[in-house]
Amino acid sequence: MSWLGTVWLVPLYPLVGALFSLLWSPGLISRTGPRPSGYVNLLMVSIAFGHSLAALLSLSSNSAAGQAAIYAPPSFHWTWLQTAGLTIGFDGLVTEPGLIAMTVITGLHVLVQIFSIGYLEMDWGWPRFFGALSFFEAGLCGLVLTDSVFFSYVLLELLTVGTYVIVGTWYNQSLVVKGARDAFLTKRIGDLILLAGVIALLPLTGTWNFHGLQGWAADLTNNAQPLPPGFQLILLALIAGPMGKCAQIPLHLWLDEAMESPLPSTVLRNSVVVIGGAWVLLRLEPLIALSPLVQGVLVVVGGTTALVASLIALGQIDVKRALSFLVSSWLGLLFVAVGLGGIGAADHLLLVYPLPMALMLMSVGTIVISNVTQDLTQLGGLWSRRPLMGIAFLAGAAGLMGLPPFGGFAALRELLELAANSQLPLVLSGLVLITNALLSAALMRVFGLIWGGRPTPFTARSPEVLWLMVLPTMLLLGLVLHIPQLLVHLGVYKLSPVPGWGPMGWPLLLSTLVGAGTSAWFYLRPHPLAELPSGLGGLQHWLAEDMHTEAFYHRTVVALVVGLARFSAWSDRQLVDGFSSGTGGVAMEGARRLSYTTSGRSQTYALSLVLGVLLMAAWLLSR
Amino acid sequence: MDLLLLLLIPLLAGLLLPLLPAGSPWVRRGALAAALLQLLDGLWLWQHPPAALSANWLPRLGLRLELGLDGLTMPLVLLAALLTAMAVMASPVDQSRPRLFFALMLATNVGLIGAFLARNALLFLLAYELILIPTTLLVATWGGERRAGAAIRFLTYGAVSGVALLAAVLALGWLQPGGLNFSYTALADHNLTALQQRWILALVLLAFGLKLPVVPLHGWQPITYSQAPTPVAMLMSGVVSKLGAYGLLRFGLEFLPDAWAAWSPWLAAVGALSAIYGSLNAIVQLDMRRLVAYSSLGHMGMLLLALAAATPLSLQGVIAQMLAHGLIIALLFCLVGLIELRTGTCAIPELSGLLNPQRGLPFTLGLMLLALLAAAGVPGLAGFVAELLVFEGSWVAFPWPTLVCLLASGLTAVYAIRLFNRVGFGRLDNERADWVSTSWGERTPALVLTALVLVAGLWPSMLTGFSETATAPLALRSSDAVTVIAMAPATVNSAQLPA
Amino acid sequence: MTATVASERIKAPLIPPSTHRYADVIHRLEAGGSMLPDTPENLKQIIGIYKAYAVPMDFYWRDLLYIAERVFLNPLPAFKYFISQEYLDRPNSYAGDQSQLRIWRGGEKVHPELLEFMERGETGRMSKLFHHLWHDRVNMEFAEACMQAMLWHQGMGGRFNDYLESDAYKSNADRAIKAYFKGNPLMLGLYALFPDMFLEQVRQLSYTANLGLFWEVMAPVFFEMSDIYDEGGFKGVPDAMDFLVNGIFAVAGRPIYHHLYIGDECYEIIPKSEGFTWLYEAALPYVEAVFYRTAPFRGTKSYNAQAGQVPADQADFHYGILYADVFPVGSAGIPPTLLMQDMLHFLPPYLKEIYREHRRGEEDELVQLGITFQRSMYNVTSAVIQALRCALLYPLDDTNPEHLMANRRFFEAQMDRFLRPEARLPDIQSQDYR
Amino acid sequence: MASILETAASVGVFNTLLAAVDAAGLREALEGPGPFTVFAPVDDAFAALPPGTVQTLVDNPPQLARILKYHVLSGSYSREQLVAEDNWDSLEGAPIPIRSKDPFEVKNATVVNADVVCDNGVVHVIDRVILPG
Repeated sequence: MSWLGTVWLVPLYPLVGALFSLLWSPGLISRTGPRPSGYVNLLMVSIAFGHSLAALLSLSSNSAAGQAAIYAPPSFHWTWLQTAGLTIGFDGLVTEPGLIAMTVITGLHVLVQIFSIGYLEMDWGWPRFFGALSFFEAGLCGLVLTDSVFFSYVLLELLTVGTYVIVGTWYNQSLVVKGARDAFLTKRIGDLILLAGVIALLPLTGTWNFHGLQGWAADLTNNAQPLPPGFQLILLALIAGPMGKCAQIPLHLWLDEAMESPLPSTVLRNSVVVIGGAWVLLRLEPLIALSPLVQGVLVVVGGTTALVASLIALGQIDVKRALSFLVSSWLGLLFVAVGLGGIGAADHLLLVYPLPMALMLMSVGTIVISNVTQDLTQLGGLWSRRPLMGIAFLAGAAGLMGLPPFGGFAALRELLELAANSQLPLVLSGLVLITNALLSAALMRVFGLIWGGRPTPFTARSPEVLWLMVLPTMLLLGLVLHIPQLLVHLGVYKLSPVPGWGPMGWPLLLSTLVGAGTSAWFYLRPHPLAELPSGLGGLQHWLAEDMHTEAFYHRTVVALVVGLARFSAWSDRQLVDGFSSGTGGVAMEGARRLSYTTSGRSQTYALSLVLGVLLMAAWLLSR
Repeated sequence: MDLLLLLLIPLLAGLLLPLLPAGSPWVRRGALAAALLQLLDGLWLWQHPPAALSANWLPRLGLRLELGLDGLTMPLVLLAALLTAMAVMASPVDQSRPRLFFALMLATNVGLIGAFLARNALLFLLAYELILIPTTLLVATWGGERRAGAAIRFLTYGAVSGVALLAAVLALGWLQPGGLNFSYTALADHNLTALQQRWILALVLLAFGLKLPVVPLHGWQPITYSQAPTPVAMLMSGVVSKLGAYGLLRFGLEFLPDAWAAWSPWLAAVGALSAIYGSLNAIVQLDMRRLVAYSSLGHMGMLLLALAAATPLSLQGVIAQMLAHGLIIALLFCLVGLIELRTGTCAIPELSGLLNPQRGLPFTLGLMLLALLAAAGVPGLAGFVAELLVFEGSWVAFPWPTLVCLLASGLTAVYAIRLFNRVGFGRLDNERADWVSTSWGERTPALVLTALVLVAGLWPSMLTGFSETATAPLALRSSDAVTVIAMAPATVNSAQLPA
Repeated sequence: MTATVASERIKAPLIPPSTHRYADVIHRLEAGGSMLPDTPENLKQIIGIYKAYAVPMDFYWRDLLYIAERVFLNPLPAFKYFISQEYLDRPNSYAGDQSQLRIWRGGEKVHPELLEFMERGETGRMSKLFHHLWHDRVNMEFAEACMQAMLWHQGMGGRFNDYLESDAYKSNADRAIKAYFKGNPLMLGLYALFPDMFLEQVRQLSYTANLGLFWEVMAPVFFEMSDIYDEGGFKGVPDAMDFLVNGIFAVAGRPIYHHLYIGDECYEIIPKSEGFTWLYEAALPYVEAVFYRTAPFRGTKSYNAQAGQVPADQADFHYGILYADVFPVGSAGIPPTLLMQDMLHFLPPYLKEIYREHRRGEEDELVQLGITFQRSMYNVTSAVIQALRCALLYPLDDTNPEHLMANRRFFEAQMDRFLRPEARLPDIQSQDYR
Repeated sequence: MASILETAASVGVFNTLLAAVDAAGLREALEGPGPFTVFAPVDDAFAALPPGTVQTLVDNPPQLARILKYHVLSGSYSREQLVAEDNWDSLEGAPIPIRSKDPFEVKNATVVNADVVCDNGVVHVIDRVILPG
C-alpha cells in the first residue's frame, strides 16, 4: 500500500497513543512515574507526522506526472451506520489542502509535545495531558480527511470534549474548574446549533457530503431555482459551529477561559484547533454563497469580532489572553473573507495563520515558565538575556501583521483588496486597515512589555530554559521565516518584488507601520506615554475584563437557564410532587384502614392489590 | 421450549435460592449465575431464532401461553438479562437478607422477560402486574431513609398504571370481532373503530405514560429512584421503565395506529415537554440520584417524541434509545451507588475533588465522565447514536418538538458538566476521604456497561441491527428523502472536480 | 551550648507567658523543643523520612555538581541526569574515612540503596537509558526546581546573589565560557552576539553548584540520624532537632564555590577564596526559597494575571513545604509529587508499617509520606530557628530576663510567618493529620 | 605599647583567637598600622560553639577570615564612641549592632573588658563569638 492509500491511518496513530495513556490510570502503573506516556504519545505523533509528510511528498511527485493526478484524490469509505434508509459514512477524501493541513497539524503536534516534555517537566499529570493532545490531533486529522458534514460535526464535538478534558488538566484549581465548564458549554452551544442545521440539512439536500452539497448548490444555481424555505435558517445554524470553534463574538468567551489549561495545549488550541472551525466554514462556502443574508451575517460577525477582539487584546495584562483575543480577531478577518465570497483570500488567511501564532505562544511559554508570571506588567527587560525567544516572538508577530515580506502580508492584502471591491468599500477596507493596525500594535505591545523596558523583580533572574522547549521553538522559528519562500515556491504568491505585493499594498503596510510603530514607541523603552492606557483607567480595565461579557452572559443566558430550572423544580415540588403526595396520602389512609394490625403498610397494600387482581380474574373466570 | 427456558432459569433460581442456608455466598453467586445463564441463552436464541410458542392456559379467559421473540423484543430481553446480571453484581457482597433480596430481583426479571416474550395481551398484563410486587418490596425493604414513602408512591402509581392497563387490555380483548381474543396477532389486525381506538389509547397512554414516565405522570420517579437500593435502581431505570416504551410501541402504535396518528402531535409535544422539563429539573438537583432520575425523565421524553413521529428512522431511534438509555442510566446509577457506598452521601454539595488519584475515587469518576458524556449525547458513545436517530427521524415529522429536544440535549450537557465539575474537580475534602478504594469486583459491572456504551457508540449497528425488519412495518410516516448518498469516489472525481 | 536542652530549667519563669496565637509552640521552643510535638510516632516518622529523603538526595547533590561542573553550558544536555562514575564515586566531604569532619559513619561513595535502585529500579534490571525512559529513576527535575527557586527569588541573605553581578564574577564566567566553547564557532558567535544570555545561564549553574554543595552536607546528616535511631539513640523529637542544630554549626563554615572542569583543567567561576559559607550562602537562602517561598503550584493556583492569585511581590510567596497542601499530591500540576515519588522507593519498613495502618494503606502512601515529610521539615525548620537563635541571640537557660525577652521576640517573629491561613503548623500539632 | 596581637598574646585567654587569626592569614593585616577596633572573644567563647564549628572554619581559611573580620572595625573606637551609634560596619561588611550600653553588649555578646588600648587600635574583650546575620 502506498503512503497515500493508507493515509487514513494517520488519525489512528495518535489515537493509539492516547489509549496507551490509559495504562497510567490510578492504580495501574504507580510505582514508576508517568513520563513514558508522554514519550509514547510523542512517538505515535511523530509516526503520524512522518506518514502524512510521506503522503504529501508522494502526492506532489504524482503532481509532477500531471495535474490530473492531483485531482484524482484517493478516497476511502467506512460506513458507520446504516439503518432504515439512513446511511452514514465517513467518506474520507485525501485532497492536497487536506494533506497540507494534516502535515501542519501533525508537525506542530510533534513540536508541541516535545515542548510539553520540557514545560511540564514538574508535572505528574502527563498521561491525561498527552493523551488529550493526541486525541486532539486524531480529531483534527479526521476533520481534514472527512468529506462529510456530519462527521465534521462529530469531530468538532469531540474536540469540544477534548477541550474540557485538557482545560481540566489541573482540576484542583478553581478557575480551571470554571474555565473547563464554560469552554465545554459555550462550544457545545455552537455545536448543537450546528447539529440542528446538519439534521435539517439532510432532508433538503439528501446528502451530507461536502462534494454532494457543492453539487446540490451548483444545481440550484444553474437551474435558477429559489432557495428552499428555511434554508437560510439552516445555513445560519451551520455557521454557528465554526463561530463557536473560532471564538467569534458572541461565542468567544470560552477561549479566554480556556487559557487556564497548560500552555502547550494553548499553543495547539490557538493555532490549529480553532482553525478546525474555519476549515469547516470554508468547506461550507458553496452553500453560504447561495445566501447573501448569511454572507452578510458572516461579515458582520467577523468584522465586529476582528475589531473588538483586537481592542480587547490591547487592554489585556495577561500575556496568554492578550494573544488569545488576537486569535478571535484574526479569525474574524477570515470570516469577513468568507462572507465576501473571497474563498482564495480566506484560504490564504487560514494557511499563514497557525504557525506564527504557535511560535509566539511557544516563545511566551518559555518566559512564563521561568519567570513565574503571566502578568505583562510584571515582565520586562528580557531582551539581553532571552534574545532567542524575543526573536522568535518577533518573527511570529511579523508573520501575522501586514508586513512584507513576511507570511501574513499577502493574505491580508488580498483581504483588503476584496474589501475595497465590495459593496461597502470604505467601511470594510477601513475595518481591515484598523484591525491590522490594532493587531500590529497589540503584538508590539506584548513584545515591548516582555522584552523591552527594564527588568522587574520577577525578571531579574531569567536564564534560558530547557532545550526541550528552546529547540522546537527554534525549529518553528525557521519554518515561520520560510513560509513566504514556501508559498512562492508552491506558486501561491508571485514574487513582485516581495511575495504577494499588489494593489493596496501601500495602505496596508502603512497601517502596520502606524500601529506597530506607535506601540513600539510606547512600550519598547519605559516611556511616560506607556502609562497613558492605564491613565485611561476604566477603559483599559473594561477592555481587559473582556467588556464584562461574562457578566452579561451571567445576567442573560445563565440567569435564564437557572431561572427556568428553578421554576420547573418549584413547579415540580408544588404541582406534581404535591399532587402525588396527596394521592400517596390517600393511599396510605386506605392501607391503614385495610390493616390495623400489621406494621408493613406497603406490603399490606401490595397484598390488597394482588387480591384485587385475583378477584378480577375470578370474576372473569366465572362469567 | 427454548423460550420457556428464558423464563424458567430465573424462576427456578428464584425459588431455589431461599432454600440455601442463610449467609451462604452461593446465594449471590447463584443469582448471578442464573442471570448470566439467561443472558447466554438469550444470545444463543439471538443466533438461533426460536419458533413462537403457543399453548392453551385458561381458554375461557382468552389467556393463552403465547410466547415469541422478534426483533423488537430480542434486544430488550438481552438488555433485561444483562442488567439483571449487572445489578446482582452491583449489589454489595454483604447484602442484608440476601435470599429474599435476590429472589425478588429474579422475580422482577421473570416478570420483565415474561412481559417481553408475551404474545398475548393478558399474559403481558399478568407479567406487568407481577413486576410491581417484587420491585415495591425491594424498595420498601432495602431502600434509603424515606423508603416507605417511596414504596407507597411507587405502588400507588404502579397500581393506577396496572388498572388502566387492565381496562385497556380487557377492552382490546372484548372488542375483537371474533370474540374474546388477546392474541397479539388478533390485536394487530386493527378491527376497532376510531372512537374505540381513542378511548383505549387514552388508557394505554395513562398506563405506560406512568411507567415510562412522562411529564406530568412522573411523580413517583425521583423519590423512588433516589430511595431504591442501587441494584434495584439500575434494574428499574434500565429495564422496567423500558416496559413503558415497549408498551406504547406495542399497544399504542401497533394495535391502535389510527388513534396514535391522530394524537401524535400532542404526544410529540408532551415528549418535548418531558425532555426539557427533565433536563431543567436535573440542573438544579442537589442529590446525584435525583439528578440521574430527572435526566432519565428527559431522555424518556425524547423517546416519546420518536414514538410519536413513527417514521422508520425514528422507530429505529426508539429501539436504540431504549438500549442506549438502559445501558447509560444503569451505568450512572451503578457509579452513583459506588460513590455513595464509599463517601456515604449522594449530596452534590458535600462532594468534591473525587478525581484525586490518591484519595479520591479516580476510577469511578473516570467512568462517570464517560457515562455523563454519553447521557449528554456526545458522539462516540451510545447516547449519541440514539439521539441522532431520534432527531433525524423525528425532524421530518415534528421539527419544532425536535428542536426543543435538541435544546434539552444541550441542557443535558449543563447538568452533566455541573455534576462532574462539582464532584470530580476541585479539591478533595480530606476530612471525608476516609474510605478504601473500590475493588475490581465492584468495578466490574460499571466496566462492562461502560465498554458496551463505548462499543455501541463506535459501532452503532449493535443498537440498530436487531430490529430493522421489526420496526419498519410499524412506521406511520415515511422518512422522506432521508437517504444519504454514499458518494463513491469515482463520482466525486468525475462530477464535482475539474478534471 | 551543645544541645542546650534546659530540662532542669528555671522553675519560676523569668518572663510572663506569651500571648501569641502559637504560644504553646513558642513555649516549647523556649524549652528547647521543636515546632513538631515530641511524640514517639513523630520521631519515628521524621527519622524514617529523613532516611528516605537522604537516599535520593545522595543522587541530587552528585548530579547537581556534575551538571554545574561538567555538563555546564551544553546546549543539548539530554544526558545531564546520566551522572558519570566519577561523580558517583566522588567522596562525600562529610562521610567516609577521607572526610575532615565525619558526620556519617558509612562510606563516602554513593549510598548502596541508591546504587541498587539505579540498577534495578521498581521494574527490574535494564539499561540506564530504559530506566530513564520508563521513568523508573530519581526525579532530578525536582532538585533543579529547588535550585531555580533559589535563583529566581534572588537575594535572601548571604552575598551569593550580589556576587553574581560583580565584575570579578563576570570575568571569571567569561573565561569559563570561552574555554568551554573553544573550537565551537557557532556557540562562540552566539556568545559574542548575546553575552548576557550565556552569563545568565552560568549564574543558574552557580546556584546549581550551590545547592549541590548544600545537599552534600544534608545527606550524611540524615543518614547518620537514621543510623543513630536504628541503634536506639534519640529519646525524642528535640534530640533529633539538636542533632541538626549541632550539624548546622559544625558545617556552617564549609565553603560554597562553583568550579568548572574541562578535562582536568579547573576554572574557578566562584573561587573558594570568596569566603562564601554553607550557612549564609546556601542553607539560609535554601530554607527561605524552598521551605517558605517557592512558587504557586500550577495545579492549585491560577497564573491568570487578572485573577490576582499570584502575589505581586516575591516576598509574599508562601508555597513551600511548610505551607503546601499535600493532599493533592499525585495529581497534575503538583511539583512536590516528584519528590514524594523519589522517597517512596526508600521508605524504611517501620514507616511503611505506619502507612499501612492508616487511611488507604499502601494506595495513598504518596500523600501520607508527603505529610510525614511536612512534619519532618517543620523539625528541620525548628533546628534552623534554634540555630539562628543560638548564633544571634542567647542561650535558653540565660538568666537575664531581657535576653529571654529578646529570644521570645525572635521566636514570635518566626511564628508570625505561620499566621497565614495556609501554614500547616496547626495541623502538624495533631497526630490525626495524615 | 604593644600591637593588638601582642597584647592579646600576652593576656593568655585568646589562644584560640590567635590561632584562628594565623590560620586565616590575617596576622599580617592586624599587625599593620590600622587602626582597628577588635572585639576579641575569649577562649571560652570559642569552646562554647558546638563541636566541629571551629574545626571546619580552620580548615577553610577564607571562610574563617570572613567570620573573624566580623569582629573587627576599621578605626579605633572606645566604648564611649561605640555606644553612641546603633550599628557599626564591620570589616566583613555586615553591621555589628550595639545592643546595650550598660551592661555593654555587642550583638549577643557582653563586653567583659572594654577599651584595651593598643598602639594600632582598641580591643574590647567579649564573652561570645559574634556571627553575622
